[in-house]
Amino acid sequence: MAEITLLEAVNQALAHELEADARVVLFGQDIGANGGVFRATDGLQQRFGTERVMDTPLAENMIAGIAVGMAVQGLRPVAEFQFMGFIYPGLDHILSHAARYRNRTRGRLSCPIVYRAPYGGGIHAPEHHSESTEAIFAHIPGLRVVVPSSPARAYGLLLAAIRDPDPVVFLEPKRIYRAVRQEVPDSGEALPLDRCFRLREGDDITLVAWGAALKETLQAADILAESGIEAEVIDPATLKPLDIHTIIDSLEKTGRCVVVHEAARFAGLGAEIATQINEYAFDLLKAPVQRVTGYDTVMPYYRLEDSYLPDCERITAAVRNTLDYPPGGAR
Amino acid sequence: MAEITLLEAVNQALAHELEADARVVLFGQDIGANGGVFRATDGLQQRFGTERVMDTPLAENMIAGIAVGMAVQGLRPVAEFQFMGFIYPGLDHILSHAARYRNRTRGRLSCPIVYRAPYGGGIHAPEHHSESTEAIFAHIPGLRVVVPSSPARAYGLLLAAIRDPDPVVFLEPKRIYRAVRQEVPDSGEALPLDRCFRLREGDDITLVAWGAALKETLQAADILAESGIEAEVIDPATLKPLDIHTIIDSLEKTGRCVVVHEAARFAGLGAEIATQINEYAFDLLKAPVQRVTGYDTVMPYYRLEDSYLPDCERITAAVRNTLDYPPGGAR
Amino acid sequence: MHKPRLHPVASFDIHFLQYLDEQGQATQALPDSATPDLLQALYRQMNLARLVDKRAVQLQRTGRLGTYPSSLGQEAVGVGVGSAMQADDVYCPYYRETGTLLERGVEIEEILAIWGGDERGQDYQHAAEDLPLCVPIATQLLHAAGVAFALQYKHRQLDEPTRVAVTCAGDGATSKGDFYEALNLAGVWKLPVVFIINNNQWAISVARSAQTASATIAQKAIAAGIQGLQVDGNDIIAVRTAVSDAIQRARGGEGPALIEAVTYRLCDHTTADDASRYCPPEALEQAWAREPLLRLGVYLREQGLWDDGAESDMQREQAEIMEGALRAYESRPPAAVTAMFDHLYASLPEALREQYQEVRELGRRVERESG
Amino acid sequence: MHKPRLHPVASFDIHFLQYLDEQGQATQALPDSATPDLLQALYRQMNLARLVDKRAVQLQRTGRLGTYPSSLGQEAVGVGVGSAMQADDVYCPYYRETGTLLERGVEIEEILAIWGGDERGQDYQHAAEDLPLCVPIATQLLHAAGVAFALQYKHRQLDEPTRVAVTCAGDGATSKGDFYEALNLAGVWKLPVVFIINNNQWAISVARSAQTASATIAQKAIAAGIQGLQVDGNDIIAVRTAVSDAIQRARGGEGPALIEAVTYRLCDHTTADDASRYCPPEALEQAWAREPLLRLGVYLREQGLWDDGAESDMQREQAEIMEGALRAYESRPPAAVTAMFDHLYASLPEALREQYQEVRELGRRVERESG
Ligand SMILES: Cc1ncc(C[n+]2csc(CCOP(=O)(O)OP(=O)(O)O)c2C)c(N)n1
Ligand SMILES: Cc1ncc(C[n+]2csc(CCOP(=O)(O)OP(=O)(O)O)c2C)c(N)n1
Ligand SMILES: [Mg+2]
Ligand SMILES: [Mg+2]
Repeated sequence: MAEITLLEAVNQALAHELEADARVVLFGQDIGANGGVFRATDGLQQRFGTERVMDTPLAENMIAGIAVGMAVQGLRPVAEFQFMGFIYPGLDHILSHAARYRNRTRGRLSCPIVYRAPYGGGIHAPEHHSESTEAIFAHIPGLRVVVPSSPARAYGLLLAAIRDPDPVVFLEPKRIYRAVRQEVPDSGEALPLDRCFRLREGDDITLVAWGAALKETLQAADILAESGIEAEVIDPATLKPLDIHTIIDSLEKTGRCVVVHEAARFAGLGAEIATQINEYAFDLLKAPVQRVTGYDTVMPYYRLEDSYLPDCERITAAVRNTLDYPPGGAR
Repeated sequence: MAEITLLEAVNQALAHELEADARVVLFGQDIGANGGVFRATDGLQQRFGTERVMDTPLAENMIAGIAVGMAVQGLRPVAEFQFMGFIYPGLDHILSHAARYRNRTRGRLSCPIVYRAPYGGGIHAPEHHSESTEAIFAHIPGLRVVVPSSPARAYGLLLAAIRDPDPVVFLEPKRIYRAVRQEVPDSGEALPLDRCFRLREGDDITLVAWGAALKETLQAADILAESGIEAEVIDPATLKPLDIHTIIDSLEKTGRCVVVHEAARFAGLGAEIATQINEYAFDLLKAPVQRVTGYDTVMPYYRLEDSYLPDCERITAAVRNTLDYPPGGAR
Repeated sequence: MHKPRLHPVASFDIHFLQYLDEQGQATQALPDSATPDLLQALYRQMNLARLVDKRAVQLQRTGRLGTYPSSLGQEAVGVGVGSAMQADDVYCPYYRETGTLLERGVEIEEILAIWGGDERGQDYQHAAEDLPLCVPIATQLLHAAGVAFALQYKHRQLDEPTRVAVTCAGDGATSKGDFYEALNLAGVWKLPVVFIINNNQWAISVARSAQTASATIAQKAIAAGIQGLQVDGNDIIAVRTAVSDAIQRARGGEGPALIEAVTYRLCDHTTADDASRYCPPEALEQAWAREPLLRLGVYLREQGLWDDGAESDMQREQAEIMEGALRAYESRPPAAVTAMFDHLYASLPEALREQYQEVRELGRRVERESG
Repeated sequence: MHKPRLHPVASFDIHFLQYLDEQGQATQALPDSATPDLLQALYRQMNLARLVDKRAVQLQRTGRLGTYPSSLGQEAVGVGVGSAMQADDVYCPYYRETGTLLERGVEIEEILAIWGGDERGQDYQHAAEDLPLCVPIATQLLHAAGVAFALQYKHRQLDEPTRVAVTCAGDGATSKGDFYEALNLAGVWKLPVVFIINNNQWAISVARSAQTASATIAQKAIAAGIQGLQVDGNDIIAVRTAVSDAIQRARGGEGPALIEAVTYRLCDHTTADDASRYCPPEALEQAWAREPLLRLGVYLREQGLWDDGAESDMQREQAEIMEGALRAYESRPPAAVTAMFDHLYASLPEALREQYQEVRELGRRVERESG
């Protein structure tokens, strides 16, 4: 079996569900003949027809809104935003309607929608093409927020997202769309949306990261291992609702944690994770949870974007600080 | 001098700046003849004319967007969203443009805009009229987010917001629009946008709250005082950028903290504050920072809204838990 | 100034439809559909809508209901639209919809519950596929486009019957991007959806003339390349006929339409509003002369289809219906506090279990305290 | 089916303007403004825009520039619009704007910097009040309405001169709410703003016909009650005249206008696109026959205003300008890493000082490592 990229895994999952479930429809800008600007939907319109895989006019608010109407009528709409930076005009429909229809109608109508968007920086794209604002969506009750970070997880989590009875914001880390290849059998088997994935075991420190930042996080773990520091690496994958317990379990072992994300720090998800760790594992903590994140400034144009993104060196430095806590030595 | 409400203080500040600065213009839905649905702009169109105080067509995206164009041309637009629940269509312009124009043009053009919106629940209004999503805005680099919680602070902070050279999201806690009266001289003196306000001194625990939740927080502090617990109450007022140092200073005394907010808990600002406390004052903390917040569900229709909002009892319970930490007694 | 020679490339006309004028006189032959039975039924339904509105406003004044948006003077739109639809078509309302909801079979008790701060009102027992009331302006128009897509899709791909989505919004709503995006999509995808605008001349305090410079709302259809028509929104025969024709065309695959129903808001925007702050009394007075019940009543009486006896019977019957619904509304036990988590997701995620427990405890405390 | 009698209430016509046809033949007398000097200048500027585009695409291919959107085939729009404006009018561009920017006095070096991933390019040394390039589709149209309000306000309240905002967007942008909201506001507030649509038939891979069912883009003006005109966007005289007339009306307080310039995108959407996946080669071939430089060149030569010598002089001069700009672009020292904080707020808030320090340290590390 061929090995496929994260991008191809997305395509494979979409094809699988289009094939398996006649209620599934895909739409977005340039997803038809063009196969999406990243080719995530390559070949799907050809295979499933223009009635199931549709280019829309250029209006994200419209894309978000029609998905609600389709979903309450029993379809399984999968809407693509071309980049996460263009999802904001659609926020109102996602927040005010998709996330609330079930609640509002006491279960009479519901919104099993998947809102997909490539996200994150690092591909030298123009302004607005590098957003990581998952925290905004994670704050919204009624949504699920999912970020896959390997081909297998992209496939399994996207299947789960499409089958989920409630709306899912599915953010695809475009920097690693083609970074690695993996064998991903087209088994139709979904992965759970309520469990973290433990990507690496270790007793010394817990690293929590998702999306493209996992690349540097795993690299950092390897580098640290060379100096005898064994990091446990956890990918929450589903950021909301968050499986904090797997993280707490790891803390029981390590007592130390660094959270890594590309998004700006202030009110980012690193804060929520750090806070829950404090709430659930205050007594276990040997050092404050550290955050390695994007800075609280606008993601710069691409000449400087690498300096904005968390890199291996920032992660290893944070780990060493955490391990050396308290700085003087005594506590 | 007459005592005025928070609502009247907003009106007074708007009038003051309209009078003082010919570049100031106000616009929004129903702010003219009607004086705003809460009467925040009562009498202003009459006094300053239809060219400076304008009703707009019904489109929040438009309201947010034209403010950008006005501001880069040197005006000082003050835009009203009728309720925070209707600000979302405008998020794109606030996030993608207002917050970034100065950065994008290296300071050539800037967006000294105030986006005002009544916010928070508890007034028995229909759905979407009770939002507290300040965390969404606080996550956006380039913005300031300000929440006044007394007439004097409403006046002084709104003056500061209008005079600030950068965009400010100014959220007015409508539940306490008319709750208290205070003497607020029309002095034209602004309050700082980079300082917390200490509303009550105490050595036992630090309570951080803003907006209408301060009402119950201060009540809780009074109740606690009856049993000899002295809480220090801090109103950050400017939620972004956040003056964490005043909070940390308080923690040096108390070692314990409860954060109270109406907004949903997950990825709310309570998490950011708790995390920064951990980062800056880990060794001072005698108990984990507790959060008393709205639940991670949709604000219910009004019959149940009081059960959603943090109340005095929940706050005092959290304080007692924090003071009794660790539960068994020993640490 | 130099005057260039221009070459015409497209032309458009916007038309107006009316059957009954202000005096209740027919301005053209009524359509065959306007049978005596139907006209009487429409008159009754408009009257019921007006009654529910009136009682709801009273209830709000005495603290037994929350903010309420009356449809006073606009009953011909709600009832006309509702009666033009087939039962299995899907209605996507905004919030000023008491007449339509009644026509669709939504219970008065449910309408009261919604405005009484209880989500359970949105769980319509009949009209189970219709959308709930929608507060954020104009958003329902896009939902309607999505519903229309789904209906068309299920017809073509899954062999279901041909059904149509119908939706309504106010004149203010036509300024919001959603309105135009929905029309544009409906046009280019030829969706089976009918958009109705209740042009009641006000968006709270903002007059129609401050909302847009377009001469009619109907002409906004031209931007989307779809049908646009203006009707006398106080003439229920015109409303019903226009909507019915548009639904029929949509059902036949001929695509969407926009219908502007010209009315006047004879009441405050909602019970939270005071229209005397901005609405000139003369305008209101003139508008009262054009209201929809009056003219249909005159017409029915002149045709010998209505008299004082019928009127008082109707008033009595409807008063009973209303009071029965009110009792049902007021005797409904309140929802449990935990209801706020019951339908957030299809099943409660593990991450929310603690909060759920906390709320349950809180509910118990509240119960203890209150009795 | 019953045919109701309808009463016309509004009528609209959309017109088309052209001076030079595909063969470079005048289809009507040229406006007085079209002097030989002007026409030669316009020809030169279009050629320069094409040259910059061509070089920029080459630079991208060799990794010396990021994603770049060429205006190939649409030079008459950018140059025509830019040349119709007064220096102190305010331009609100989208992103496919090399021709306009050059005409406005933005440096080639700045244009390269923008697409080379450096914000400093947006800090135009000339045209200092013009807006930066705008990536989120259609948003600039609302900014333009806001700018127009400010210009009008400053004229009326602060005695400044009468100035006009001019803005441009693509055909795809007309589907987005922003477009319609901007037109509608401009109409009802009678703002001095001119909206231009570069209808190049594609929004990336989505054809004009899949974008909207309206027969023309110009007719979308009807929805907002404003002027709408279609022009031959390959005819720079038509573009310039229409825009110039619209600006003059706006300046005179007569309100906004929408101008649809019909063109064809002769290039990929950007360097990140491959149009062969969706664009039929025949369509492209036909469009090449209509492109704007060709026809103006023919006309100028037939009028004796251009010849091979002029052509080769121009090519040589412009090549030099281009290479000079390229050298300037490539020799610009990179911004410091801390630049990412320099203009976030007017002054750095205390809360960001630590992050600023961290970035400064990082910058030092990077500097050490890289040399
Ligand atoms: C997006 C949004 N903005 C503002 C409001 C507040 N609001 C409620 S009704 C209304 C006016 C609506 O006017 P119109 O569309 O003409 O409908 P009408 O109420 O007149 O029937 C406004 C501004 C809202 N509900 N949603
Ligand atoms: C809001 C938003 N959505 C999507 C995109 C991605 N995108 C960039 S250009 C483009 C097509 C624009 O087409 P059109 O408006 O016709 O302009 P053109 O590029 O053809 O000149 C798209 C979808 C974007 N930049 N902004
Ligand atoms: Mg109205
Ligand atoms: Mg285009």
